[in-house]
Amino acid sequence: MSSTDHAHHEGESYFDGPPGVLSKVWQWMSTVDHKKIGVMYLVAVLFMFFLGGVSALAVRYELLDPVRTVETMNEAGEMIQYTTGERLAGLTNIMGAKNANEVYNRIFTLHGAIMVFMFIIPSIPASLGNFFLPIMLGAKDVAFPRLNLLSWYIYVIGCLFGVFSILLGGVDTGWTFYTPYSTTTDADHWRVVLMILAAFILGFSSILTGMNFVVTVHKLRAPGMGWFDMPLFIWGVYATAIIQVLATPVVGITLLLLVFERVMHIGIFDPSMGGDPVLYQHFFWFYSHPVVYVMILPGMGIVSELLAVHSRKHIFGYRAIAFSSLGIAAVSFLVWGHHIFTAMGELAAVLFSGLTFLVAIPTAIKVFNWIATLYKGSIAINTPMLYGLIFLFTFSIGGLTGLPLATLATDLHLHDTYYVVAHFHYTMMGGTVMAFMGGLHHWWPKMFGKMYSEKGAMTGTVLVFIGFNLTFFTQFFLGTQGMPRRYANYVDEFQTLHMISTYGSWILLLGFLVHLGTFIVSLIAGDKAPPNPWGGLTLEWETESPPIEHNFHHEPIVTHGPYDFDKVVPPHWDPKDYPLPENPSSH
Amino acid sequence: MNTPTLASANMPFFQKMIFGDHGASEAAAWSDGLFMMITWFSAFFFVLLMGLMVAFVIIYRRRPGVPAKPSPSHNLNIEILWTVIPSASMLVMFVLGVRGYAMKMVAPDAAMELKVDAWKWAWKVTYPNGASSPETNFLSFESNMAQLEAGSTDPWMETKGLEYPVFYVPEDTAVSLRMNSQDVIHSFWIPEFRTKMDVIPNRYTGYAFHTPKLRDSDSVLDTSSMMQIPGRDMWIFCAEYCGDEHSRMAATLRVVPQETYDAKIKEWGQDKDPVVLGESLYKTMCKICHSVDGTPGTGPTWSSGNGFGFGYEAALANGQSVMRDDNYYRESILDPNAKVVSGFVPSMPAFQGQLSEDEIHGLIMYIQSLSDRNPNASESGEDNQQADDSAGSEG
Amino acid sequence: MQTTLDADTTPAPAHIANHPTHWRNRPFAAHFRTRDDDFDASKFGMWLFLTTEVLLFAGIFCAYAVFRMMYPEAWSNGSHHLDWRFGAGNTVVLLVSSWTAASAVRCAQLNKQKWLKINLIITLICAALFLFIKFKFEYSVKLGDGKAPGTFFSYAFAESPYEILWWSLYYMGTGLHALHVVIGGCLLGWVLYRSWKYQAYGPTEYLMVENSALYWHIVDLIWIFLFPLLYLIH
Amino acid sequence: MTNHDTTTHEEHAHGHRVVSWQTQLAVLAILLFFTFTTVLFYNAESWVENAFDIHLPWWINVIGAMSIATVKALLVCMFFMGLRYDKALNTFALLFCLFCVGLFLGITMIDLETRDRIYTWKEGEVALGGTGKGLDTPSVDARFDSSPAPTFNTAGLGIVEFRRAQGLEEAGSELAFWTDHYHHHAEHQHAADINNFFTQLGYDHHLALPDANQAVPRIGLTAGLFSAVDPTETHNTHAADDAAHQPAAEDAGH
Repeated sequence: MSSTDHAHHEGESYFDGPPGVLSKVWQWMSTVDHKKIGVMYLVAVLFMFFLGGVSALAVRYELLDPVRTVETMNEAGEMIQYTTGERLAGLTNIMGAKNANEVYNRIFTLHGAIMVFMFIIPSIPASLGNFFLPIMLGAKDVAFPRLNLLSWYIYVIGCLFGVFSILLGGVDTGWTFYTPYSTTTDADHWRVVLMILAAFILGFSSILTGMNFVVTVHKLRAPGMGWFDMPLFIWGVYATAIIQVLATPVVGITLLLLVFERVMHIGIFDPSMGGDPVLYQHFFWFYSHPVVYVMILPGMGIVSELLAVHSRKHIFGYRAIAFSSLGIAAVSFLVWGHHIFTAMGELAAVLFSGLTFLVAIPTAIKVFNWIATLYKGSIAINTPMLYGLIFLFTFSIGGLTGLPLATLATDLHLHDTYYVVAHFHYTMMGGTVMAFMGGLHHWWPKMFGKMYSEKGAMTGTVLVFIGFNLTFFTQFFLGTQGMPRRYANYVDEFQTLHMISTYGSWILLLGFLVHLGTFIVSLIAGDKAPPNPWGGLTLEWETESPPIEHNFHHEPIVTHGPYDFDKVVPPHWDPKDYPLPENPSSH
Repeated sequence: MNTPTLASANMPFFQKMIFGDHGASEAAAWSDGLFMMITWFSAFFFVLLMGLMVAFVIIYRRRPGVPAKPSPSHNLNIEILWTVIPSASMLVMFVLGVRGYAMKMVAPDAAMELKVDAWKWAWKVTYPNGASSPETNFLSFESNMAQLEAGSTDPWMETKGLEYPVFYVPEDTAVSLRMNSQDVIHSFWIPEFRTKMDVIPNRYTGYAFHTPKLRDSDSVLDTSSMMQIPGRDMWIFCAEYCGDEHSRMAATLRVVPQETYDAKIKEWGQDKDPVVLGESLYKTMCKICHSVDGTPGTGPTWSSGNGFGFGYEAALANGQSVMRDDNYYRESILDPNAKVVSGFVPSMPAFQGQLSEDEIHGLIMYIQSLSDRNPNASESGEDNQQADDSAGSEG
Repeated sequence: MQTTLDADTTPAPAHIANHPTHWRNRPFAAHFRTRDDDFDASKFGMWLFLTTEVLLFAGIFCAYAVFRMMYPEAWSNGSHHLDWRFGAGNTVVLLVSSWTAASAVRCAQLNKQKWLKINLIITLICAALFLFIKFKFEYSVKLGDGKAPGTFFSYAFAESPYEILWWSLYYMGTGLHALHVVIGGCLLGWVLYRSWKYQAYGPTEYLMVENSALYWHIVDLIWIFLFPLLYLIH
Repeated sequence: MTNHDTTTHEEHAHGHRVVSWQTQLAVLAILLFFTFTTVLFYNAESWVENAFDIHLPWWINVIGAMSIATVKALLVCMFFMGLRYDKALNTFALLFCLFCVGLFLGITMIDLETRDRIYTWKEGEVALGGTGKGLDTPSVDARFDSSPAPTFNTAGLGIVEFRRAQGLEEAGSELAFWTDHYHHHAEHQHAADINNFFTQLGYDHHLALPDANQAVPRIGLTAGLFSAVDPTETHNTHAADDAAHQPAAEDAGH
């Protein structure tokens, strides 16, 4: 790529700020630097992941055993009644709930709302995307830096609305806010409205980020970088951004109508006034189905990077992967109806079933390409690569278990069961979160200039992998055997599987704690990271670790593709680490 | 205990692990077959891909000083191949899926139509002759293990809130459901028939199933006669999130021989003592929210004490108070939001058009029978007067 | 030809001409390579934002279409409560304002500072007129009759039980549109203020005028569809 | 300065086309003309139905109004918004967005339209609000009153029916209720007729045809839904209707 001469003047890294805590804080809060905003997003998003994770653990804890209310005779011959298994009952008064079931309902709603709206949608695009999209394009910043900061603030305000709603006791609507339940529940309180407004506001943040990225990709590519010289991460984020721009406004109007429905009963979604509750589901899923691709597409982009860089191999079928990203983005607008199979007309159900299968094709192509990329590579087993491989494993399961959900006959059985829960978590957690963790480890040295302990990170990774599969693989069986989702209580015969699932969630927690520890140790005592620890060829590896204020000392000029490992020696090449190809000119 | 079981023998190992039991109808078995087909297809590709991945990782692991060999970065033929194969297989799945969907959705002409009503949080099935099942089952989420833990030897240890209505259907009959909800969206799921459909407030939805022939081993306990009868129990669950007691919105579907079914339906159609009728309605429809022993629930308890119960003044949420008399209960059944008792959220659906006059009368009689101010009670007026005084001083 | 003739040849006072906000003194954003890149990027960004506006209103249009299909009689009854004359009048007002907004862009491109301001003022007057007609002759009269959305509804003579949905959608659609009129007015007002105070817009620096005008046009576009849907189709 | 100004502009005009004022004015004129056309079409249609007692199918009305609106929108996009002279990318963004709007509207309506394809009973309303009629506006205490909207108990009725019942109660009798209505609300109720160009020219031909398929509805189209009174069948109210109609038309006329 560009020639980065080492004789340049010493640049300051982006987080070298003015002395003094206050001025440093002010510098961060008022920054328009995409890197700082990316880090700010990362912190906020990880905090939300923590909140969502705590509620997930609470959900699993409640489900450790079924609720048993037993009335029986004690030794003294008196009738006594006792209840076991209501493990969250202690929170009833704290949350102002009516009973332990409502506590559970509120907590799973919080888990869903926080994880979807506040963690997973902004997770990769807004943190890693914000940080690396301009650098990988060779730009100084995103197209609209001030808008970028604004969207962070909007995100924080949205989160504050959500957290405020939680502090008021939380909502029990489910994250999907299905009417008429969501318009009638907790009629005594504003907190449902607050949570809906939180999602509404977060939508604005999402739209602005998406707009910013689309324009950046179109207008700010470095000289020499054509569309097909872009790293695949950029393609993923670009496809994501398109969906964010086009789908989010529809949920905006939906949530707005829902707020008005709640406060003044305008009746659009209210069957008692002639409205149609299934219309709400159409409105909601027109956004919320494309949004699952907002969640997964950047993850797919990251995995493309991880597999190529860590196996030092040109990605197999670059164009196929790039176009399948766009293909998934386009098809994502056609398939929302499969969330409503059990409520819609037969003709529309058949139509949507057929369209839903379309999504599987580009996804399958991607997986095949990733596996083929490994062929004849030089595969390093380190944490980012391991996460890449875990992604392939879990995401394949997630994708393949989607097939019976797209098939109408089997979906009628599996709809709204734990099978769906498991499928969703295998794609979202096994897909996006694994890719996010992989990307975080991959780019951690670049972002913070510190190496992390490989041993610690590997331990965490293995724990996360085991914990994740224990937690969620069992749920496939729960679903097929008859366990509906969103149940605070269940039939005894499901207890074994639920117990395994709950124990798995504890291992998962342990894994993430190990990761957290590794990162903290790395920030405090990590070795200084070289500019290019993995031998990557994309532009972010050509600048310092951490990058300087405007990313590059000179505007980079792109002369080769992002994955030409067999043609080009990576910048900052260390021969010990990276042997030359046998025949660099063979291609 | 005759908790419906989802397990049975004589199944292929994986299918048993996945579903626990055979689908109870032909359509269900067919969709199980389709599911297994898709699962084996998925498993094949999953194992293939993961095998390749692991093999590549091992074979091409990084060795110090050994660089990667150049290899092609794309191959059009292979890419076309792995686009066409999934596309073709998905077409097959789609077509088979639609066929199975039709089997589950379209009822034969001669199907028996059952009307299903749903509300927070109970099911009601109305039979063609207008009767509905008053029977409940000691179905519980509580197991023998829990009984043992409690040290009970009493097989009829009653557990709170764990009675569910039993809906009878004849064996080997096509049944079609016409469903409607009274409040929020519910979903009527019978796992053994492998199908569910949302129950929506403003329109009818429905599906069909063909009940299985009973096997020789199928035997259930008839709680009305306390006798083992031939029959097979299946769970009915609510699958669409509907609020606090969502996870307890269950019922039993009991497949019985035609003659048992006929006898039951005939019996339910006959007149009954109002209090007995009221009690059975209570158990099938009201118990999830209203207790009869004074324990707090979603709605006010019906037993007297602490200011509740028939004949006692109710403090309303709007600050007024009203005497709980026949008219009060009648209005509260038909239009629950008219008078909401202080401390409760207005969340009860209206039962206007849902209950016959006899049924409303039966419910009110039953409620009266629970009160120590029961006007129909045989005790002398003095006792009632005393009870009034004590209740008044407590309140 | 006319461009040079009409151009504002009067030199601006020194304190304006030397002000950093004056259009001649405005640099383009540093992370772009050229001023054109900056301009194109911003305009493309604006267009993306406009697509989100269209999709926002798509929800209203979809609900309209669905309920029109479900309750045709309620919809035809509802539309006959609206007087096409106010709708048509407002359409004319918005079309004229759209024209002046487009002219304002042209004036900025040609450095006709005076006409830029005049066009913007006419646009703003039209915005105010639109809102005045909307609130004075439509909303207040209808609300007075009790034809209000949701539980505010108190009109005793509705012909169909679903007319309440018509009114809800009428208020949601036109209300959301009126909100956009206000936002667009604020944007154009900001442009007018900066134009008045600093001559901030000229041939090389008219992006803000252009984008505000684009926003204003999308407000007009939505009204072009709302008008027949609410007032004419029955 | 002038020199500098001109050069800047010419350079600039090179990249960004300046639309001439003549074009802009012409576009405005065409837009206003189409606005007039669509209004004329609407009035002519109403008049034709009234005068000749023809039921025009509903789509004439829809197609007429929407196609004119589409042409107007196209003109605004091309000339006022400058898409004709702009980068194709912006047009593409708009078109792709409209494609999504089309999908959204189209497929949603496919579902809601075809619920009855296998069983007709799946289509309709069971009852307003389902069998429960659970309109949640109960009269409860302030703790439960989270909405600024009025809360009241509709006694199981929908709001529209409830308000009608209230109105009837206030008026005292059905006749008083309807007389009041035609005296005070005629101008709204008969907007289609009163505001018709042709009607004002003297072609008044009021029909009362309860037919849901006609393009122009009449009072009482869905009167059967209310038990109170059916004005299309009640002679009295017809008289009141006609009596109230004439002065109202004159009021609106001047």
